Amino acid sequence: MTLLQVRDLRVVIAGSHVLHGVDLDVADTGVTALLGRNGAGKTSTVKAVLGLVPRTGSARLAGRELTALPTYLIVRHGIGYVPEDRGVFPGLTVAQNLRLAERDARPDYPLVHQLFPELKKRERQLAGTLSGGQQQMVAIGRTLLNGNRLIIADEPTKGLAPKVVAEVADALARVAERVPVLLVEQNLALVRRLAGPCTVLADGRTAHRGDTAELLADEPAARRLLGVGTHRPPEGSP
Amino acid sequence: MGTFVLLACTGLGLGALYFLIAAGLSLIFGLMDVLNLAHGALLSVGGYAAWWAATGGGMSCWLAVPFGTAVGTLAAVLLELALVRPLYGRPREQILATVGVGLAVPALLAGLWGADARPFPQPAVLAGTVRLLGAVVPRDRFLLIAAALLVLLALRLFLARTRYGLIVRAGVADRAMVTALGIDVRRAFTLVFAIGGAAAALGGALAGLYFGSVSPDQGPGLLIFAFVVVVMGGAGSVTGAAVASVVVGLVQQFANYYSAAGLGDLAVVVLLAVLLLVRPGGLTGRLA
Amino acid sequence: MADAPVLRLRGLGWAVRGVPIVEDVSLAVDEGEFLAFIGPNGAGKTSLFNLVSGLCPATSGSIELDGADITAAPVAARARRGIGRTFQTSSLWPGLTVAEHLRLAAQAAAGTGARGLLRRRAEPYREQVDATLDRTRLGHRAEALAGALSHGEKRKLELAVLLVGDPRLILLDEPMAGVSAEEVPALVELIRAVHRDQGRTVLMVEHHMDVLLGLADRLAVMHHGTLLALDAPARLMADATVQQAYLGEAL
Amino acid sequence: MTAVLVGTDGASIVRRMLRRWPLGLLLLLAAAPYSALPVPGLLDGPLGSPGSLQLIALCLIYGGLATSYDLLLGHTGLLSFGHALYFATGLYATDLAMLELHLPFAAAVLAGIGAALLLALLLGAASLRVTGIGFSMVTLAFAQAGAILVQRDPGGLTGGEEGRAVPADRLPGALVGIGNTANLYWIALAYLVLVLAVVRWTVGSPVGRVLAGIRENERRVEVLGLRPYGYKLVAFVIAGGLAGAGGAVYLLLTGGATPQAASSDATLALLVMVVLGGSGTRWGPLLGGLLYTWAAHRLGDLANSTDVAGLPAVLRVPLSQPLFLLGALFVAVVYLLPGGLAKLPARIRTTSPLTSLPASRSVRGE
Amino acid sequence: GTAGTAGGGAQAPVRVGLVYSKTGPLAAYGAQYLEGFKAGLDYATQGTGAVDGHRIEYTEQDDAGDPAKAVSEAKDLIGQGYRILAGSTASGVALQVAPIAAQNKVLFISGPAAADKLTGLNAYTFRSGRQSYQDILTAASFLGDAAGRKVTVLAQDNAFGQANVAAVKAVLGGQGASVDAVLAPPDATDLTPFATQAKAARPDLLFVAWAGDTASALWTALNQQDVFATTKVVTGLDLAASYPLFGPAAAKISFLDHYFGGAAGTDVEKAMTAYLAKDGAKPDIFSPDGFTAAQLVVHAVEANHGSVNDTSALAKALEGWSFDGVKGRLTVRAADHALLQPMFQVQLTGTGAAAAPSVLRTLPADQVAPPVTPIAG
Ligand SMILES: Nc1ncnc2c1ncn2[C@@H]1O[C@H](COP(=O)(O)OP(=O)(O)OP(=O)(O)O)[C@@H](O)[C@H]1O
Ligand SMILES: Nc1ncnc2c1ncn2[C@@H]1O[C@H](COP(=O)(O)OP(=O)(O)OP(=O)(O)O)[C@@H](O)[C@H]1O
Ligand SMILES: [Mg+2]
Ligand SMILES: [Mg+2]
Repeated sequence: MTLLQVRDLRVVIAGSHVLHGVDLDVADTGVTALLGRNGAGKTSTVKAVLGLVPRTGSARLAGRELTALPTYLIVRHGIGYVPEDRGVFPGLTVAQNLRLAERDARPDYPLVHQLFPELKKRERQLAGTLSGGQQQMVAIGRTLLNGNRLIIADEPTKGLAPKVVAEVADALARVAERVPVLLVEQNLALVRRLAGPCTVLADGRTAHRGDTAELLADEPAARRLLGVGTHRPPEGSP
Repeated sequence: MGTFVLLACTGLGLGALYFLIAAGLSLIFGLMDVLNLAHGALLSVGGYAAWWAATGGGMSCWLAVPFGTAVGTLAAVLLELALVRPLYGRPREQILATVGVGLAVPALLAGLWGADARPFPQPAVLAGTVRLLGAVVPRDRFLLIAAALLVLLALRLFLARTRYGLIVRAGVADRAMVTALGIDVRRAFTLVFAIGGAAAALGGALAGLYFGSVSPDQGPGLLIFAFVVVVMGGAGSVTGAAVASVVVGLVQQFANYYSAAGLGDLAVVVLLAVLLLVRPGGLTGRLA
Repeated sequence: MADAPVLRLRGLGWAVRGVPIVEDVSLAVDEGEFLAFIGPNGAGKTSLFNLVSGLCPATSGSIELDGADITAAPVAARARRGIGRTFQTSSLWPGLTVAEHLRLAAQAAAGTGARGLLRRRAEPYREQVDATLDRTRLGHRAEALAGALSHGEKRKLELAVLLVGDPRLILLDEPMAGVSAEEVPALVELIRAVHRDQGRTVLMVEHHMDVLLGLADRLAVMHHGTLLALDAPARLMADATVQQAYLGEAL
Repeated sequence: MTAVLVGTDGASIVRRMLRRWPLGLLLLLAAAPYSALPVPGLLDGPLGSPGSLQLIALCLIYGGLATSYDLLLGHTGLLSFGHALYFATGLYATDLAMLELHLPFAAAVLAGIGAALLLALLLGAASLRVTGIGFSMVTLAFAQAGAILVQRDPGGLTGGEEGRAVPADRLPGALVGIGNTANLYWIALAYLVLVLAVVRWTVGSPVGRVLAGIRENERRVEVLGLRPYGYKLVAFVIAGGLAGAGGAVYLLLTGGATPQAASSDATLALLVMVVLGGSGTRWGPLLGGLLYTWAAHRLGDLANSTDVAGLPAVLRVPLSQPLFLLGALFVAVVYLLPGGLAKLPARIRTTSPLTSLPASRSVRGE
Repeated sequence: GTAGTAGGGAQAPVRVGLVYSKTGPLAAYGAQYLEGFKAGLDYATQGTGAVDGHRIEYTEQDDAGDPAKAVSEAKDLIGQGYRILAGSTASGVALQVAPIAAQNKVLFISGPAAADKLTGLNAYTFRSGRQSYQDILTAASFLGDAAGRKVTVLAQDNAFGQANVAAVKAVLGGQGASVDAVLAPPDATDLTPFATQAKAARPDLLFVAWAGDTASALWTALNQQDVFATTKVVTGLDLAASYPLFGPAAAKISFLDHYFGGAAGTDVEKAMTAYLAKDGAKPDIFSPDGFTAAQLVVHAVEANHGSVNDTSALAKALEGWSFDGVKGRLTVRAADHALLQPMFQVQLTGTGAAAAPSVLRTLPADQVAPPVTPIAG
């Protein structure tokens, strides 16, 4: 039922409390959304699950406790991660960036190149010179190379042109048929289209858990939790 | 003609020595971004271990040099695990710690075997000279050149055939992200550091052969030129370092011989300054 | 509005090792105008901004600011002439606090220069800084180090650094990317105020169409480094090519 | 400027005290020559004895030099490998102005500082054209060229590896002889105060704010309309001039110019001092300079002490090498005091329950 | 020792400060110096360690070869009331400490430092070792009649090397030889070209003045380029540990020598060797320097009846003093404080660890006396 179960996750960075107890369940199918305002703690939650920041509490992937493991072992359990700041290596070429991400014996380059033909074309270009959107493609492409059990995408469509957003949304939808996805996203239209369950964070805590469609339909709740009305497509979220 | 050939051959030999010393430095500095000021100490460890094996341990020279390399590699691994590993991403403190090791190890060697140079036994095969186009060239220069070529080839293969070069370079730029790709960065760093250390120790052992002696501050003394070579070649580019070594060796040898006051060293540093001012990326153009 | 355009590009181009990235872009922007750029990823929008702000050297064509040729002027000189920009990937001073960012930007705008060596670092910029912090809703993070901000906060700081210097020609590169839906309207209002009330000229790249539609006087569509079209938003939105090349079936 | 501490009452008292302590310490230091306080272990003789004053004065000079170096390293983010060159320039130029040009002492000092400033201006202007490690290496190249020249004794000027002793007859009488060590000590102290003041002022001035910006992200500073090159050059020349002044004081103290001052090891030593104490902090480089110099001089005594001689060989061999002790000290500091000596109070404070430091606040000098 | 003067704590002790290289690159020299000093003190005080009831106490300070450190240590000692300093393993140290001593009117007896400049430097500075000039004169003795002969100096381009070149020019040039020099940069690592240069100069005598880590490489290069076949090669013999560094060339070199264990054959040397043997040490090149320093100290104190307050009286007592030292008859020349002493021509037999020196000829002190450089000021 739940693939990833997070309980009472807490993060303290350099003396400041960033997370005060986050609970989160990621279903073993489809897309689970993680929502919240800027600074609510979404990225920190994701990083804590991956062991990229010091944390306490529990995070279980298919029943296996992750918090005792170093990041690389957590990831080897089959997690694909699209970081918020894209995390491409500017000094390496596109091909090298992808090569680094290879974990499986037979990485699925056809899928990546089909979705982002641009990356095939720019194989030898230094990733640092890519446009913002192209870098985002590298970041997403990396997770698609390997057969993963879970994909965590932190604002994957940020900076992508509308047409590509639509394509990525399609791709995520397709991927989610096989692999569950934890999606952090500000683009509520996209969330509405993809996500089943959702968790909303506020001030480093879980503020709400439920069904995405229900939340977005519940005008007062959405306004309280996300600060936006939902009766019309919110301004700024195409 | 004879003089020219002699200068060219010995210049190449010197370049080979510089490359042997610089190769490890280039790897560690260029890929890992660690300004390893303990590199000289690794050289000394390699040199002394080989010397000890050849004199006290009774090994033949052909065994002593690999033995020295092995000991130096071990020392590099220990150094990385104990000292450098906790300090990635803290370059200033890396400098402090590696300077510390760079001071302590030669001092320790001086304490153990005295501050003076110790003769390094030379196998008879290497002791002689070769007549070449009117020049009398010492044989050991050719050994150095061969060793340098081998090291160059090995490093290039290592970087081309494995992902380690990529991992370490990426790890320097964003360590967390590399681990988030499921890669054990720490192991890759240790491995690359060990390879750099092995190259250094080999350089140290062969330097003992070259100088005919080992002394505690031989390693640190050669380090400046190794740094020059690394920077000239463009950090992280092993081939660049090889080219730069040859350039530096030749320039130094010719300038020493032909300029009135033997200005080889000065010529090299001036060359470095000019090169960097004109091409900040070094010979290979990779941003240093 | 003034007679000479604030910014005029003539046949502007930039090529890297022979590969054109921006090609033959010509346009003129009038004082107080709001010009928005759209186009697929990699179309060259950011590169065009880099050319105008001087971070990339033009390989062909010319750039004029208020009628003066600035094609070869260095970055800093252009900034002193009133060009301000934000970066698509936040570019900040990670070890400085949010407030210190704004003080530095305000000081740079005041043009203290080397004479600053003889002065104490008084706080003549206090009001300016506080006001900007309020406008960008960063007041509560004033003493935080930029390196410790969340992504959205960094985007706002990026904008604040620009605004505190009050440049005449503003280049905004995807200012809304990553800002939470809740705060977008306020920021849109802020940009609108800078444009309408302070009369600043604004060039802005943004993928969020509805943000642009409320703000832009004209819309420029870039594609493969060239300027594909330049027209009023309503007319362009109806254009089939634009639809196909850029918007697709928008979400 | 210090954004430390929180607004509790106790803390504000601490803050007020913290603000005054440098003045008190300065007075104490100034009075040291009058004191016969024995400081066993730390110093050989009593505090006011010439030997102790000489050592403390050396420590003060290096504290000042490290502080001047940190204007580049910690405050501007420039890793120069050639700072010793300007120190050596001040040292040799002052000495040579007296020896060769027969200038009186005061004029010679001015000439020495002037030479250092000029050289820093010229070489800084060239080396600042490249950035990053390239800059470090160009400065290293220049410094190395300087060191080679000094070693080669061009025209018999520098005396090669033997150096040149200062002509005692050209010095004011009050600066010659053991009995006047206190005067030299005060000069060293004055030098240190001067360096601290100049560096503090620079860092605290609007220019210092730009330097901090350059340290953090140079490109971004340019986009604001500031030319980093000019600001960096200002920092470089100020630091070089201060180092040159240090050279002149050092000349007085050691009675001669020797090539050790110009070696690349000397720059490395400055770098180590700064990191030891804490780069970018107000007092760190000073503390690092003090500790380093003291250790470099006193560890010899420890290494040669009879206690060490009595140890079994495994311990005796390493412990009888002062450089081993020094190296081990560096390694120990990296581990025990990350961030340097200057971070120690902050570390103690964060671990004490009274005042937990909000992470968002800067603990650096700024 | 006799019971009467022993237990000499009765009178105020005489304190001597030894500032020398206990550690650092010259530590081996320093150790020899110290052992020699102890032996000399024992010898000169007939085992009592005291003069006229004044115990002679010495304090060791390590300069690690760094002049700045040496100056600090010297000032410290002077500040503590020391009136006699000795030591200085390195020339750089000696040249910086000597002026400090003079400024404070303290007796300074320089050690192994060979710089000629120390001679006649000031009224308070003496030396207990030999100086470069004496080396050169010894080297010259290999040439016999110098007139019309060609001499080449192969040296490092540093103060030590340049001083040697200057001295050879002065000595042998003065005797009518034509002198030129091949100077190699001090940090040069490949010395083959300099060996060929030296060979190409085809001198009658090649004088090699070399110090440091590259010595072994230099001798290998000279041997490989077969310089010995055409030229007589002279160099200074260093400490015993360095003998193997000459490699197979060892037997082909003519050595000038300051001292090696057993070179002199004097009674004083036997006394020193015996004392050192008790400490488990062997006499080596700089043992006499320490020994002589102790002799000078004891003599100066003796002459002033144990008082060291008037340092110019101490100096006066030394000037012109002639005595039996380890190397034979030694004289402190009054005019410039040069230490006139015999020198040795030496050859090495055997190579590697088996290399052993033997004296070819002992040159009397006056034959190798440096020219007088009157004391300035
Ligand atoms: N390294 C850090 N040090 C101190 N505080 C931090 C650090 N990283 C994040 N924070 C703080 O933790 C809080 C949560 O940050 P986080 O990045 O998780 O937010 P977010 O929900 O992802 O926001 P956004 O939508 O802007 O990306 C923010 O207030 C941020 O300032
Ligand atoms: N140094 C370079 N070498 C090769 N190609 C480059 C270089 N710099 C930029 N490019 C290419 O130029 C194109 C323009 O990039 P630019 O960043 O201007 O795009 P953009 O329109 O801002 O896209 P986005 O909306 O994704 O930010 C991209 O395809 C990029 O890969
Ligand atoms: Mg986030
Ligand atoms: Mg862009």
